[in-house]
Amino acid sequence: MRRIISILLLVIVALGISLSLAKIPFGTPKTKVGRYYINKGIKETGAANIVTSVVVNYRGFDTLGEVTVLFIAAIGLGAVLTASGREKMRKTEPASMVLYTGCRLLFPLIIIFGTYIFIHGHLTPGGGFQGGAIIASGFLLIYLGCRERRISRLASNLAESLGGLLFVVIGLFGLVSGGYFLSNFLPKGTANELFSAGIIPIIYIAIGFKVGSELTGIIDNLIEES
Amino acid sequence: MVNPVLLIAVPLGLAFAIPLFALFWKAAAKYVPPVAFAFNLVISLLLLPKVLENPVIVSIGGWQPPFCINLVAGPVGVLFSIIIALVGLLVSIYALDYIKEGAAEKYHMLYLLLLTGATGVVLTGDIFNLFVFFEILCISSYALVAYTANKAGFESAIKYLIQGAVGSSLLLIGVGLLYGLFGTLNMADIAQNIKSVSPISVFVPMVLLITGLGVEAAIFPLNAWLPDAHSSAPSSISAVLSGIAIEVGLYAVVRVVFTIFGASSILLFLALLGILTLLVGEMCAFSQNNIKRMLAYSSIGQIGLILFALAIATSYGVTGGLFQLVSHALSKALLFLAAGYMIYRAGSMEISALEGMGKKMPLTCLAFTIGAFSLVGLPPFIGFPSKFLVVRAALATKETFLFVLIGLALLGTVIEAAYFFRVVQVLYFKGEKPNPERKEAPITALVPMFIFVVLIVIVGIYPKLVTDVLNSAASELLNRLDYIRSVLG
Amino acid sequence: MIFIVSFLVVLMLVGAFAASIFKDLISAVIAAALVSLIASILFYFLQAPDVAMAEASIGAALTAAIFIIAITRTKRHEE
Amino acid sequence: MGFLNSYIYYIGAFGLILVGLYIILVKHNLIKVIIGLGILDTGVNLFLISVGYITKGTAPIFSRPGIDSERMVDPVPQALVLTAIVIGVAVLALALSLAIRLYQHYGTLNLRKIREQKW
Repeated sequence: MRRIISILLLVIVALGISLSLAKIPFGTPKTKVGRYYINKGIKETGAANIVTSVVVNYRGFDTLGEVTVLFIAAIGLGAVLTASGREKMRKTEPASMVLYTGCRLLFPLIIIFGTYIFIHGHLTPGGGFQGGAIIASGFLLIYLGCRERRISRLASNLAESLGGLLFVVIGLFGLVSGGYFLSNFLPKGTANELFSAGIIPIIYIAIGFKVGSELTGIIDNLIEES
Repeated sequence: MVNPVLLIAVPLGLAFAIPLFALFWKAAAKYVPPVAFAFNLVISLLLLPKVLENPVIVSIGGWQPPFCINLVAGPVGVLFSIIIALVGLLVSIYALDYIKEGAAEKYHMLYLLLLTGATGVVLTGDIFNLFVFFEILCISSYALVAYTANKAGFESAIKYLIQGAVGSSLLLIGVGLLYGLFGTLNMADIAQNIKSVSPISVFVPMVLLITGLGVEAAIFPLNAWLPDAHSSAPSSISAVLSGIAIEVGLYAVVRVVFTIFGASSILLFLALLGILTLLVGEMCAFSQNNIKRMLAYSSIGQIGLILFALAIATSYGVTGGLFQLVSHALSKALLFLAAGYMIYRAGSMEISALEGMGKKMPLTCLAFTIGAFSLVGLPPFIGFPSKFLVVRAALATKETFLFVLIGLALLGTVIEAAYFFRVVQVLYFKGEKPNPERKEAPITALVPMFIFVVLIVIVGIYPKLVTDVLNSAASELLNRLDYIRSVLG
Repeated sequence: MIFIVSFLVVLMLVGAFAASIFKDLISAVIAAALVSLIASILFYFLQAPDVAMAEASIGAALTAAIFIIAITRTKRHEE
Repeated sequence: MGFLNSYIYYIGAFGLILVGLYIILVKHNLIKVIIGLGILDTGVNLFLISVGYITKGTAPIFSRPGIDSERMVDPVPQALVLTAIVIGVAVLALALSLAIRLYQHYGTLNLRKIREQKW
């Protein structure tokens, strides 16, 4: 019964959406905002990667909100999972030698790769979110391979806070110096160089640290036995 | 120069900084939200005289709309941000002593972020940004509902989360369709071009947006989560969820319907939905034995009434709806705060367990009674002028359909009066012990309740204090052309 | 090109169905990760390399990891 | 063929959305429902990206001088999807933590059996 009703509901949803989709043909240019960003973006922000300039600068406020969402999830997860107040324990069966050594070797490489990704966010595909996720996966490897190691909760909390604060403070600094929140007050430089695009790389580095530590915190909270 | 972006940026920065403060002083976390909301209250009040003349439009990053995200601090936005800051401030003072167990630092961070998200929703002028702030609001409330860490809390939180997540996915599909149709995300820009495509293809995104936002606004078929969530959360959180979160959801629905789509065709349907919501809420509230569930269902009923009033879409109607919204925010927050300590002392949420509370905690019970009377609509409390305005607005339309609906709404009010009087009767006129020991709520709870009572009585006697703001807010919602012109210049 | 894309889309939908049918939750998670992975390839075809990277690292890898952690702490089989 | 060319991505996206909704509506196992939420998210993201695509377009990155900016695909949906992916994983993580706690309290993940609260 429930199944039939659900399927009927789905059919209605599908019909409705396909009705509206008829007016949005695939593959044709249909935007005016996007065109503006492509034409003016490199001049106005100095970032070669237009997606980055949209994410960090034109729609930077969304990104601030998004970082906040992840922050909320990390805190909320901590609140939900640690509310019992019991002492934490973790199974510490040692991993095999090969796994252990492999993880120790790979970990720094993964961290360097993640850092590279978010530092070059304004030049190549990638950025703070992707780099942060890669760093978090490095820590996941440590959790799986070297089980007796623990990540300092304090350090990860600090990275989280400082990353978020840096973002807001840069925004407020833009408000003071440029009259607009998050305005790009640093020199733009020449596109396609590492030191270009004003505040974009700085914000992406802050995001990278923040996202990395938040995702690590999420994994850490989930993996601990409580 | 007072910039509306401070209303969002400063609380966010403070929330991020709480772990840093906690390094130096463990108890700092609980003093941050009152400071942040006091700041917000001052800033919003400073903005108010300016926006009554002209809406303040600020763009983020320094480009012209629609090429950037912009904040629109019109009368509506500032009215809401004042309510949010006021209720947030008072409830955070209440929480200083109320929240003792669990991870208190996390509670205060989530609480601050929840209301910051609400402020963002009411101020933003960009549909995707609205989605993002909506997610901030929703996700922090999922986590806070589970804060009590008992069976009921986790169960309600997961139900709320699943329904909310489906709602936001639908919302995002709607945003995607709108972007495909108009190539822009700015609400004013979409509103300007809305007539350029056929009504059928606009109808689908509208339905998706209303459904997605309606989950948070607890409109009738989408509100199964609300009674569970509002009754299992800590009482201070129930107060902001009932007093602010659903109102903000309703604001988003109204903003989408009035400003973006300018849709007059579905208003009657929304009015009908509102009355259905009201009747369902009040009837379920009538049959409850659990006081917090009763209050939660009563919120559903009130939301229905507000939706009905807004859907009348005349100047009177929208003013009345907004007035009712203000009165519900104040009264319901007061009711939950008072109920919080009554439940704490009684050790049970059953209404029958509250017998004789009127003698044990006279001040708290008096506050509860005033809140209840105000919600029912008795003079001289704030609920009376607001309900009166709604009824007058419905009668002024001279439409038979609306007459029938307002008759049903009055029936709902009668039911509401019946169950609230039942509780008041239990509080004062039942209970065997002649002289129980008195144990009042602590001073940090009494002061916010007292301020709520004062506001409720003063505005109830002099409704003129707020009607100017409400009138210009109503005209902002109704005149979408002015909105478009002020944003796009 | 269109054949590759069609094949991938069909595979992706099959993966989604498999995620709904499998009684073993770990298998269902793997199927869901496959969906994310194919979606990330499709993002790449749609000229969105940033999104493809994000989907592959966050959507496929990390999400699958936290799902598996959660399943090991609860129950593996759907009843 | 023309049909496939113009609709295959939409079919994929809405296929995922419908399957995700189906899982959420029909399944009783909580982890399954959360998997459904993930699939729904992926579908929505794929739809948003396909809205911004231009036939024979290039990625919106000026990686070397002299790239034709006329055929660049729309960067805005890509920015939106980056946001949506992160929001999605945040919701999933929170949901899974709630599922773990529910399992500790009830010993089951069957939503039909987790029914303390009633109307």
